[in-house]
Amino acid sequence: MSRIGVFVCHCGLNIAKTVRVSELAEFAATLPDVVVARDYKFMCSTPGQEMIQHDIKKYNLDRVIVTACSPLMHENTFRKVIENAGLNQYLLTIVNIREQVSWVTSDIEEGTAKSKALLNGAVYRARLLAPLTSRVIDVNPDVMVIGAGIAGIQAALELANTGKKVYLVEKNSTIGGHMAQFDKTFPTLDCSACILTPKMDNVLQHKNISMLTYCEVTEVKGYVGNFDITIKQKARYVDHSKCNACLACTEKCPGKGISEWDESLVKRKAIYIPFPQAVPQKPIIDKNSCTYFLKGKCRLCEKVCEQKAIDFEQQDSFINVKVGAVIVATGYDLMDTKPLVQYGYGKYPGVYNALEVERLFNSAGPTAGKVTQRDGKEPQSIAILHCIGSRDKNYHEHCSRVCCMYSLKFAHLFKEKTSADVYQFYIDMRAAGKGYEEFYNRLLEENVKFIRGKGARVTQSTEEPGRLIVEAEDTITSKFMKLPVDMVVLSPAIVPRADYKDIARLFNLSTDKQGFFMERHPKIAPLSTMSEGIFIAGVCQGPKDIPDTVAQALGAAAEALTIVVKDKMELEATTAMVNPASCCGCQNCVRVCPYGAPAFNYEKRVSEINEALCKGCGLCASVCPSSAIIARHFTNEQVLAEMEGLMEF
Amino acid sequence: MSFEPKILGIACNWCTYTGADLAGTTRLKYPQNLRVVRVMCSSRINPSFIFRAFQLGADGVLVGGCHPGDCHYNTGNLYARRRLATTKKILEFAGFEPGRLRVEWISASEGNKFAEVVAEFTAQIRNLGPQAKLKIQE
Amino acid sequence: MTEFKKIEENLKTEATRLLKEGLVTVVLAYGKGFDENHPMPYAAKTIADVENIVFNEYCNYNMARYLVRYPQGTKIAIAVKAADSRAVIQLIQEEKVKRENLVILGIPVQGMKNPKTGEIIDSKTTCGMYNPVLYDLLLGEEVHGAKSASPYDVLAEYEKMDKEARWEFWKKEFDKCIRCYACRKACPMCYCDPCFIDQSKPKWADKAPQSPGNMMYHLTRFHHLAGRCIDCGECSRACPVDIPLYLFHKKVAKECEEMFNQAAGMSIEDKPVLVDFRVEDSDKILE
Amino acid sequence: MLKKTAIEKISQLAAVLMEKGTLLAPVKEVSGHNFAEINDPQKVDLSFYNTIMSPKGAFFPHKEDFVKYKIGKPLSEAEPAVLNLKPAFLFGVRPCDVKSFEIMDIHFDAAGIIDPYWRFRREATTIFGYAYDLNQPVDSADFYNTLGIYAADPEGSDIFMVKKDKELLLKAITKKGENLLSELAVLKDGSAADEKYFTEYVNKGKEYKTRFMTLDQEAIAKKLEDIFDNTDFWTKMSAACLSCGICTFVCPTCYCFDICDDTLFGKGTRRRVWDACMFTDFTLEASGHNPRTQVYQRLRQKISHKYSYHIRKYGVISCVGCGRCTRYCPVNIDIYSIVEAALKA
Ligand SMILES: Cc1cc2nc3c(=O)[nH]c(=O)nc-3n(C[C@H](O)[C@H](O)[C@H](O)COP(=O)(O)OP(=O)(O)OC[C@H]3O[C@@H](n4cnc5c(N)ncnc54)[C@H](O)[C@@H]3O)c2cc1C
Ligand SMILES: Cc1cc2nc3c(=O)[nH]c(=O)nc-3n(C[C@H](O)[C@H](O)[C@H](O)COP(=O)(O)OP(=O)(O)OC[C@H]3O[C@@H](n4cnc5c(N)ncnc54)[C@H](O)[C@@H]3O)c2cc1C
Ligand code: SF4
Ligand code: SF4
Ligand code: SF4
Ligand code: SF4
Ligand code: SF4
Ligand code: SF4
Repeated sequence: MSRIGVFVCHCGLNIAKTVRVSELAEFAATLPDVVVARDYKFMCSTPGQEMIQHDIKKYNLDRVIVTACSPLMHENTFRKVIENAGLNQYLLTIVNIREQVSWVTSDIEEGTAKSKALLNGAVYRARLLAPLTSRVIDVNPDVMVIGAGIAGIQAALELANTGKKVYLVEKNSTIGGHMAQFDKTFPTLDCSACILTPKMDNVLQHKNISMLTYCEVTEVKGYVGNFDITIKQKARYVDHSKCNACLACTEKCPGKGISEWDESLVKRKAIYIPFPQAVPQKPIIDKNSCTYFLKGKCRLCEKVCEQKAIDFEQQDSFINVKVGAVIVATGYDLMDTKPLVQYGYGKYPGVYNALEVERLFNSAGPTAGKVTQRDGKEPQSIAILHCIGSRDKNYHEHCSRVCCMYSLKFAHLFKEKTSADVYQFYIDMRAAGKGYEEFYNRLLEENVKFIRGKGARVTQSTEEPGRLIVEAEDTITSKFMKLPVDMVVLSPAIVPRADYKDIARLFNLSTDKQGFFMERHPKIAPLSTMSEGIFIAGVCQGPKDIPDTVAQALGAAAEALTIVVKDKMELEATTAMVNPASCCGCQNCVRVCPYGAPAFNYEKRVSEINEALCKGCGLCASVCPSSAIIARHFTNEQVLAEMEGLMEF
Repeated sequence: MSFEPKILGIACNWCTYTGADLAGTTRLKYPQNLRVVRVMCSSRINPSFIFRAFQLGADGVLVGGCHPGDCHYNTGNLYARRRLATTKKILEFAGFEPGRLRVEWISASEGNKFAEVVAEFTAQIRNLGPQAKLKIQE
Repeated sequence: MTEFKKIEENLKTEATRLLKEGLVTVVLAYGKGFDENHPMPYAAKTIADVENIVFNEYCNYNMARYLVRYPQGTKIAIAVKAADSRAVIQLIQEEKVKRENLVILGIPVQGMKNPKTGEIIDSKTTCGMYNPVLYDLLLGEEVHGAKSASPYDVLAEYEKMDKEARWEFWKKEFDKCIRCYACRKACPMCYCDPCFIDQSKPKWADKAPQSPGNMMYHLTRFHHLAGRCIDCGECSRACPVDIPLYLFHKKVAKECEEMFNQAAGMSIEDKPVLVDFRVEDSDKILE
Repeated sequence: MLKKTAIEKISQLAAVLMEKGTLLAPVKEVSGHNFAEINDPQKVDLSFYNTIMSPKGAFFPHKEDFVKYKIGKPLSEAEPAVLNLKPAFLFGVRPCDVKSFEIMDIHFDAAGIIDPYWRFRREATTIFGYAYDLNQPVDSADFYNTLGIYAADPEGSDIFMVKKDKELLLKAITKKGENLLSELAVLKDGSAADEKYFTEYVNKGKEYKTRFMTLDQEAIAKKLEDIFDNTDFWTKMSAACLSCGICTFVCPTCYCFDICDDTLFGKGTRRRVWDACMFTDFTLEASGHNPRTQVYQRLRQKISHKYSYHIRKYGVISCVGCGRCTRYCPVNIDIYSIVEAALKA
């Protein structure tokens, strides 16, 4: 038996005009378990609130029903009112007779009748309400950033500057990401290294940043505020705590590997740093090209290293880190264009992909910034082909967004560095950014030839060996053309990292059709994800340029800060829980929950819901065949009872 | 007296319930036959809720959720769509009028749509007449 | 025609081998009942048990129903006919059993009979397939060329019934129900303990064998089986008052197939359709 | 007293009985015969082997409302259900089923507990027993001989009926039966030949053999006690059992029930509904604990209750061998075979 108090609000005439409020109160008094029912002009006013509190004490009420405006309006107000009178806030029920009754009818009979039905439903439901308490948890103040491209670097610095401890995890042996491979950046053509290197150094020096290069996340446990993350430190075979970066070892090393950093254009040593400005400046050994690892003999590096830093016995090790929030900034890969055989990439030496070209321009690159082809010659004519694999139903539907702009950048740099004729084959010129159209206009004046038509095929010239023929339809003149050139540059689609599925699984992220991580909402929550406490920034969310990447990184840092800035956080009280006695182990709940809150306990053979992850949507409760799930505040019994009450009159 | 249908509404908190509030705030008028239960997400709706509503004597049941893609919980309504569609097929094969169950996606800004749907559905149920098949005869 | 004796022989041989080699601890097959016409579901656990194994046209039972009774990790050999193999697949999908713990003994078979009526059940009350979908060993010749009617053909008559007549039909059928729950207990997919209908919190329906509770039980059960029922027909055969539950299940299966493009128990990679969605699902299904 | 009527004219007898009170008799349903309250005398159909459901429902209906009440109102305002105390006639009960009433009386009208619903119905009812048709083969599931019951036993009936070609002979066995028979003007008097036929039929009934085994009550009761912990045995016996409730629902001597409160719109009904020891939730305690979670435990309970505990407590086996549980078991579990196996275990 409960003791219910019903408080009917007139809201001035807002309600009273089309609902007979006193009749409603009288009706309420006749309902079972209702011990007091009153009406009053403004329930939300101080006297109204005091009346409720007074009655709670006087009548020893254990449930309160406020019959007034929408719960979206004043639920919180009245929750506080009853809480202050010593009742649990979840023992309140609001009956919405303003927005959903008095304001939508002009007939007082109708209005009164419907109000009675709604009130009756509330009484049925109120009887079954249970007090709920929200759990307060401690929040770990540290943040982890995954991926140290420009996005990760920027986010990490921003957070570290606020005084937060940041773990920056990078898969590569150096931080920097793609931006560090570039020579110049559009549209301002400022030197990439000039803006990025200081930031990389900053990361290295920052007392609040723990830089974890050559590392990968292997396990994520916990939830917002309390993630427990395991990181694998891959064996470097060089003890970085001893190494003083003299790099004597790299000179002596006879091993030969292919430089990933230089997009396989040149070779590197087996013990190496990817590029001269790499951070950290300390080498690693590539097991696959190291003579010792391959043949069992060599160890030259060990001999030359005065610091005794070489350690062939080193193993992968695991680091455990606890943080309150995570930013994922793992960037992108370029699409592999080899399967698009019509462009001859990998077959004709004269065909390059965009990142290779970036390296050609770079003064620290394989050609020291000179534009020479694989045969050592400077090209006399160059065709840049846009949209290779992008905006293409057969490969990737999306627009890679930056290709038009970097293709323009390439054209400019080719013009600057060579005397070649430069052709652009494009579908549409997309230059939607601040200063971008202006950059395009500038290129139009630089005597670059623009052909509006997608490059359809690249073949080898039969007349002039070594020369390439680009076939395309010029859609402006509607003419089919065959253009002989020395060099072809492909602008391949920007695609998610090859391992995006692993990251998505680890952090419970959704991905879009292409595999880019999905934001919670494209407009109003572009950096948060469906997993509370996990944020995304940079190209891992979708193709974008550096300015947008940096803006996102700063935003994500701010978002992460909103979590770790507090030392406690309150969890949702209206979460779901499993009654283990009723769980049949079907795992439906595990399959459907958007937040991965339920997990199957294989030992007990029942599901368990992690309240910290649950958002209280109730989906699991409706797919649970044996009604084992209690969706707090919206339990099956409560909903059924409310329905019964609503349908009685 | 003319037949006044009893219609049970089940609305998700974030879109349809808020949309219904907006209809009120903009003082739109619609028939008063609808009685709404608020749930957090349309996916909370267990098929048995629908069967039960008809057993309790609802002449019609109107389910409101966010538009697909806009669910506050991301994908709840996409599950709801499948589950409610199946519920409807079951009712239909049992020989029950499937038209007594209606599912509408109504966003928080669609107060108009809410009012229109309620008016339309009420008229439709009025046409169908009282629901006696599943209603528990006391 | 199916050679029942041959299959029985093969079942015995394989059961003996599997038990002898310790590959499984139990063989789920068919055993002697109190007379010839009443074979039983049977669990052979020792080589001595094997001699009780039988196989004849009355061995309808879907042995998949018993899988969940053994502790996880038990190595089980199971004899399956076409629909039964689909039940096994569905249970694997639902992670109630693991593929690696099963040795699936496939039985292609035609001409199974309902022991109560003597009527051939192929495709009328079952899924109409003759060959198991998934198996490790096949214990008989695959049935080829036998064109069975679509399992949904039996629905035509009911689909074209006028709504009121259909309501009357089902109402009468469900009114017969004595709530013995043999239907759910015979069903390989109804493994819940407790079942929703046994719940007291909430009490979804009354326990008396009368309309409201019967309706709630059956309509909800149809929903729980939607996209999961593999059309073995066991529920209907178990029912002591012969309610044609299979008709309803078939209809729901047909609708699910049309709406979601996936039939139950056909691939262990699938996910049950009602705990799944596709963004491109159409609102048309709600009309 | 022996009376008779042409089987063709059975509906006339039915009509008379309907005038006198409530008539419960077998009617043909799609899947077989069942006892039902007769509204149309033409519906009475004696061409059955045995009914699907036992006749226990005549005294112990599947659902029995006790009291109606309003939530929030004092108990004094509750309305107890009124029993309809019209005379009733339970027509066409096979001898094994007739025997079951006596066993059920122990639970509902003796043993210190009196269930008014059972007792009043029992008192108001005249039982027309009906011999099996000895010209038809016995069903392979039946084994009432084992329980000492024969196909044409008149014992326990008020009036006992046997078929003679196209006629039905009705013999009064009890005073109650005699009084009723004498009032039934639609019946003709039986001849001496009929008397002789009747007596011979009853005797011939002893030759009509169902399955049979010699069963010593004490021995089986003890044996079942001894093998209580023989989990292997019970697991084996129950390997096929689905744990549905069919066997108990069709059984004439199963009497478990559940008391439920069903409420709607503030009004409640307290009622009794059949329950079954084979149901998973049968022994579920409010705490969530369930002492019988395994199928073998439930099957063991069912068998032991009938063939051991019942003997120990009341001196009689709680089974009449009607064969229903075996016949309707969806997986052909046979109680007779289990008892046989238990004796050998
Ligand atoms: C050819 C080309 C030219 C471009 N030129 C310009 C330009 O001129 N101007 C401009 O604004 N934009 C340009 N862009 C776009 C620019 O590259 C991106 O906007 C920017 O680099 C995105 O930075 P990011 O940090 O998101 O990703 P990335 O630079 O890809 O960085 C991601 C980092 O994460 C690391 N990582 C990946 N996976 C893991 C993992 N599992 N664990 C740990 N670490 C991981 C990677 O190793 C990498 O260091 C160009 C793009 C291309 C393809
Ligand atoms: C026709 C049109 C359609 C669009 N449709 C879409 C769309 O469908 N989707 C989409 O993503 N984007 C769309 N956009 C873009 C979108 O409008 C903008 O991205 C977005 O509104 C920018 O928000 P804001 O807050 O920066 O600026 P605003 O919305 O302009 O807000 C600025 C606010 O600052 C106030 N303000 C200005 N000066 C002062 C001052 N001195 N002191 C105090 N307050 C001041 C203004 O009054 C205003 O309230 C559309 C734009 C246009 C023109
Ligand atoms: S859906 Fe329900 S029964 Fe299934 S695993 Fe989850 S809690 Fe258990
Ligand atoms: S209520 Fe929603 S968020 Fe919570 S566990 Fe269930 S499905 Fe997940
Ligand atoms: S519902 Fe019936 S036909 Fe379907 S799987 Fe279950 S027992 Fe077989
Ligand atoms: S009806 Fe539903 S809850 Fe009951 S056993 Fe079947 S699937 Fe489980
Ligand atoms: S088996 Fe038949 S009688 Fe028993 S519960 Fe199922 S439908 Fe009802
Ligand atoms: S013995 Fe047969 S009828 Fe009885 S519970 Fe087991 S399966 Fe059901």
